[in-house]
Amino acid sequence: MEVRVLLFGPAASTFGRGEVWVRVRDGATCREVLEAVTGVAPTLADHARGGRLAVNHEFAEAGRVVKGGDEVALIAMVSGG
Amino acid sequence: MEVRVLLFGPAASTFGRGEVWVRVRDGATCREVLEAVTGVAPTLADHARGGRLAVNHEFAEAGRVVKGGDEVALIAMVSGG
Amino acid sequence: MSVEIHIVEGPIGAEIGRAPATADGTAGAVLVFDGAVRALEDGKRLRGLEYEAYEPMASRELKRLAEEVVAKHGLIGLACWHSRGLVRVGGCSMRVVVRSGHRAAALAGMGEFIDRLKRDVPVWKRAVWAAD
Amino acid sequence: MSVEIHIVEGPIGAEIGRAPATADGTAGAVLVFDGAVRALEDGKRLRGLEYEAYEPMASRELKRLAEEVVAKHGLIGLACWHSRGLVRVGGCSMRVVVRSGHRAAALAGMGEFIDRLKRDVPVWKRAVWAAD
Repeated sequence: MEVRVLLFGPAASTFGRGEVWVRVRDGATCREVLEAVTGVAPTLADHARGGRLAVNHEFAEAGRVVKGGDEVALIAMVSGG
Repeated sequence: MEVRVLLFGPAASTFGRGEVWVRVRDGATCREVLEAVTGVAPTLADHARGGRLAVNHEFAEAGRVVKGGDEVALIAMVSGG
Repeated sequence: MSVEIHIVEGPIGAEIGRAPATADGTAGAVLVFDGAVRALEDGKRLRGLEYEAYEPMASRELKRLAEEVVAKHGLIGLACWHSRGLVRVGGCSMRVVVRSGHRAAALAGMGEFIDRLKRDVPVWKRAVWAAD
Repeated sequence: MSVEIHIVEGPIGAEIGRAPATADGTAGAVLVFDGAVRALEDGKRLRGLEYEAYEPMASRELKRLAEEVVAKHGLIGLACWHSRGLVRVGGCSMRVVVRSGHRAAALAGMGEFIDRLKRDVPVWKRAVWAAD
């Protein structure tokens, strides 16, 4: 399964794009998606380690299964305010 | 020496006036003046115990000597703001 | 570093102290505290609170306190307006404006200033009941 | 209890959220925090900060956080405005207004709201340098 992971802020700047695509098994968890991000883009390792995935605009547990059609985003190092 | 002690807020309400006069020896300290206040007006005992004297608009140590002409005030249970 | 103290007659107007003095780009945090008169005290309905200040000691103690808090927390400035006389329910009886580089110092400085004001500044309030 | 969240384009105007909603006599404390853009970052001169929000998640997280803080501290209400896009030096990029019966809860609630906002709400800022 191909999953698109949205990137923002410093993660997007580091990667040079606002999204990264990863290939994971069907039924993969958020943890596996995060690991795949680091595999595809080693420069995102710090962001992935310090960040969390959001699925459909909600923070997701590491064990949550990602389905096709889910909107997945890496929320790392926020700095609002 | 006669000393006038200004009263405010709850202390003035309790005593029914904005000042109380006490007689103390020449060279009396703030501690002695406070004790004299309680002697003259036992209803002010709580206010005197929980409060401090100001002399000439500055908080005064218990050992400070009060002189004729000093402006003396009992600052007790403030509640501004 | 700047300190401003004002004892004013009656309630403190909504506009007082609101100037956007952040515009020079030094303050990253501006914190404004309004103390307002509540309708009920001990379950009884108030008309307002009557404030009494022992002047000039009240202003002097406020100034000394403001200077200490500004120095201790490294603030850019602190301004305080406090009412004297009657402030009706809903009216503002105290405004404190703190300007700071960062928010943590602004919050800590504000808390300390108000706590110490309530302990050390010769100002008293008296309930004026609606029924009086 | 009331909660209001607004993500706005550009800087937050001086008047926003300033309505004297203390007038009903329930709030004894109204605390307003303004976060402003400072002129220097790491000693370099800024033109401003560019804010990016991942919507609608940012608004949802702000609302959830506001509701939690209001409930935990027993506040009357919390309103937050946060900028998106460019805010120039001196401009306000965030305003938080807390209404509370008493001041201690207002200060504690404000501190917790801002700390958690900076950790949990998907908003990012990017420096726009004066030299760019």
